[in-house]
Amino acid sequence: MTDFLLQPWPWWFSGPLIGLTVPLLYLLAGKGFGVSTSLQQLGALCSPGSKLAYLKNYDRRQGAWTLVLALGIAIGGFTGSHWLSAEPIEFLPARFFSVWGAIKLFIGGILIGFGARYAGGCTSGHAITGLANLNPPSLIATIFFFVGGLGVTWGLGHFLF
Amino acid sequence: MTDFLLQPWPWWFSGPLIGLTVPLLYLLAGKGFGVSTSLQQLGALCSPGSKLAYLKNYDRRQGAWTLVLALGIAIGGFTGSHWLSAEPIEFLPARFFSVWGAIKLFIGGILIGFGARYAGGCTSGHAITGLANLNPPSLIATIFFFVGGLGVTWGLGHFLF
Amino acid sequence: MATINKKTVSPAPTSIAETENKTAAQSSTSTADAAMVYATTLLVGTFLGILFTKSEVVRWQRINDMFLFQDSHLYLIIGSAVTVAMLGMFLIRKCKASDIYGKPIRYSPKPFHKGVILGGTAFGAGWAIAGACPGTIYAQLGSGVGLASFTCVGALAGMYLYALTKPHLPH
Amino acid sequence: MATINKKTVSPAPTSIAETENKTAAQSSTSTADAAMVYATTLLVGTFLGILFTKSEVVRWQRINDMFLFQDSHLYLIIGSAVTVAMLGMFLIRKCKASDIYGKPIRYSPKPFHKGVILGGTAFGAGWAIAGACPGTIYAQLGSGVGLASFTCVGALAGMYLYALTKPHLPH
Repeated sequence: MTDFLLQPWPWWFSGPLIGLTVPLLYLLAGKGFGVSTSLQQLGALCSPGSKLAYLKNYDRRQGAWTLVLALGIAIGGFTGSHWLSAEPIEFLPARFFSVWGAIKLFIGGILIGFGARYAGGCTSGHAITGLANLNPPSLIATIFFFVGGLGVTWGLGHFLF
Repeated sequence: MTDFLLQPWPWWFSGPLIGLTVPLLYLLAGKGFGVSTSLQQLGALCSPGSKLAYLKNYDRRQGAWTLVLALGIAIGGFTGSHWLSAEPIEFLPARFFSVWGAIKLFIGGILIGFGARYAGGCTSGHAITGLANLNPPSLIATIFFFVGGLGVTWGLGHFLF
Repeated sequence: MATINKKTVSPAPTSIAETENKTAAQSSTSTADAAMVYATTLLVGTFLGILFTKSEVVRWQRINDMFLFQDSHLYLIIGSAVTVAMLGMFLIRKCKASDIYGKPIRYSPKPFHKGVILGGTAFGAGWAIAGACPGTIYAQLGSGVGLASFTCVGALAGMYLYALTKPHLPH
Repeated sequence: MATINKKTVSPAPTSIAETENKTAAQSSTSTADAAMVYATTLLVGTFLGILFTKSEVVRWQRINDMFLFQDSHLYLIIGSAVTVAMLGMFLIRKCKASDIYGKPIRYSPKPFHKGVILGGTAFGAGWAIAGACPGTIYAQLGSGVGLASFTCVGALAGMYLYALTKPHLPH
């Protein structure tokens, strides 16, 4: 048991379980699975006097659960990497531990935050929950996630990575 | 993937999936999981003119699904042993391939069929479905399954096995 | 004439005709539903048969090792299966889920009587001797284990024995 | 179920008092329910965080390998996750399951607008550059990856950028 669990988990084990979170979150908490709303929640929480409609009109109480979900994911990350892994996980390649690496992560982060909120969801809200509910805009979003990712990787990959 | 799947499956993988059949059979077919009723179904089907109340009063149409479940288990058995196993499974120890072995299996079978119907269920109906539904008689049944099994194994084991 | 009659009768607002129409419609759906029930039951059965075989609960030796306390495998399988089944039933109850045909899901509790103790003990003895329970007998037969037919015929004989003796047994 | 409840309640004579009672009971339950929602959300989040980490979708290299078509791992994970989620949602819909508080489960479809294309492409670019999506950023932070704070602060900056530019962006 531990031999298997302490190694990286294969797709056919972790994939279905990741998918299970969508119905589980609906059944146990009545919430639709999606992570990027937590960014808006954080923004609205950290700038209570903001005049920007996007943050001012956001219902902080209603969205509080998104931060609880994010906290849970962080706890799960700690559990998975510290207690359930035989060897340390290489989250980021060594070359990212540099000023240029940090800048790349920051720029990538900006695109993630801006893009996810502009598109109305990220990989969890669009690619998993949206596709699972056969929502056509989510299919379009997922396609363009890959358009952007493949474009950068194949177009700028030699420069960036 | 195939390395793992072609070996015997560990308990933490197969146990939860076996448990999942209980809600799945309810959700997908509206049926309570239990296998030993199929014996009564077979009896009622094979002796249509029987005067025994146990077989005469049995509703063959209502119970037909139990044979479909049994057929499915047989198909699954074939699939699991022929297509999903790297090495042949030793279902019965070599010493059972003898007259005395066959007699033991027959006697064991009688006790299984008689006991399961007398108790109103077997490991699936009582020990899994019954316990999962917190049915007290099923807990008693499960305890006495083990009373019988442990009694025979430790009391007659040297003689029988 | 009959068809004309039916046509003129069916749109009539008389409650009897409407009830008849409804019953007819219901029975036609339930025929399709019945086929669907068999299809999904077969699927769940196949899923279960694979699990019985691959988890090795179909092996005589595994049952014997369990009763000899030499192997926790089967205890862990039964324990985790019951836990997951319990969680599933909890969700079905709490979330008021019906089955996919819209019919309410209701567990019919198995009653207590003396047979639960006496029959249960007999079943346990058979489980230990033949190393099989009804479910795994079918899996063994499907796997082509010829000897399992002795267990199967025995189980049917046991069922007939119960049918025969039921009126005289304590319940 | 809710409608049935209402129907059985409504014929009662003192409708006002009953409604008041009901509202009071509801609001007191919903406080306890809210705590329960946070508890189960935390649990599901932890479950997911473990899966993100152990499935290695938190690793930059895995994302890069996916976009380079050198590794089917992530495609298979997303594919199987969507399949299982779809089956789960199918059962919830078909079986008319509510959540455990008795409230109906309803997916609110995300609408289409130009941002789905433009924002989606930007998000994909960020996914490839930082090798993370919002979910895995939190998992990286929880795992103690200090560098992930740059991705996280970036994501917040990106969110503010959207909040700022939203009125001027095509939708």
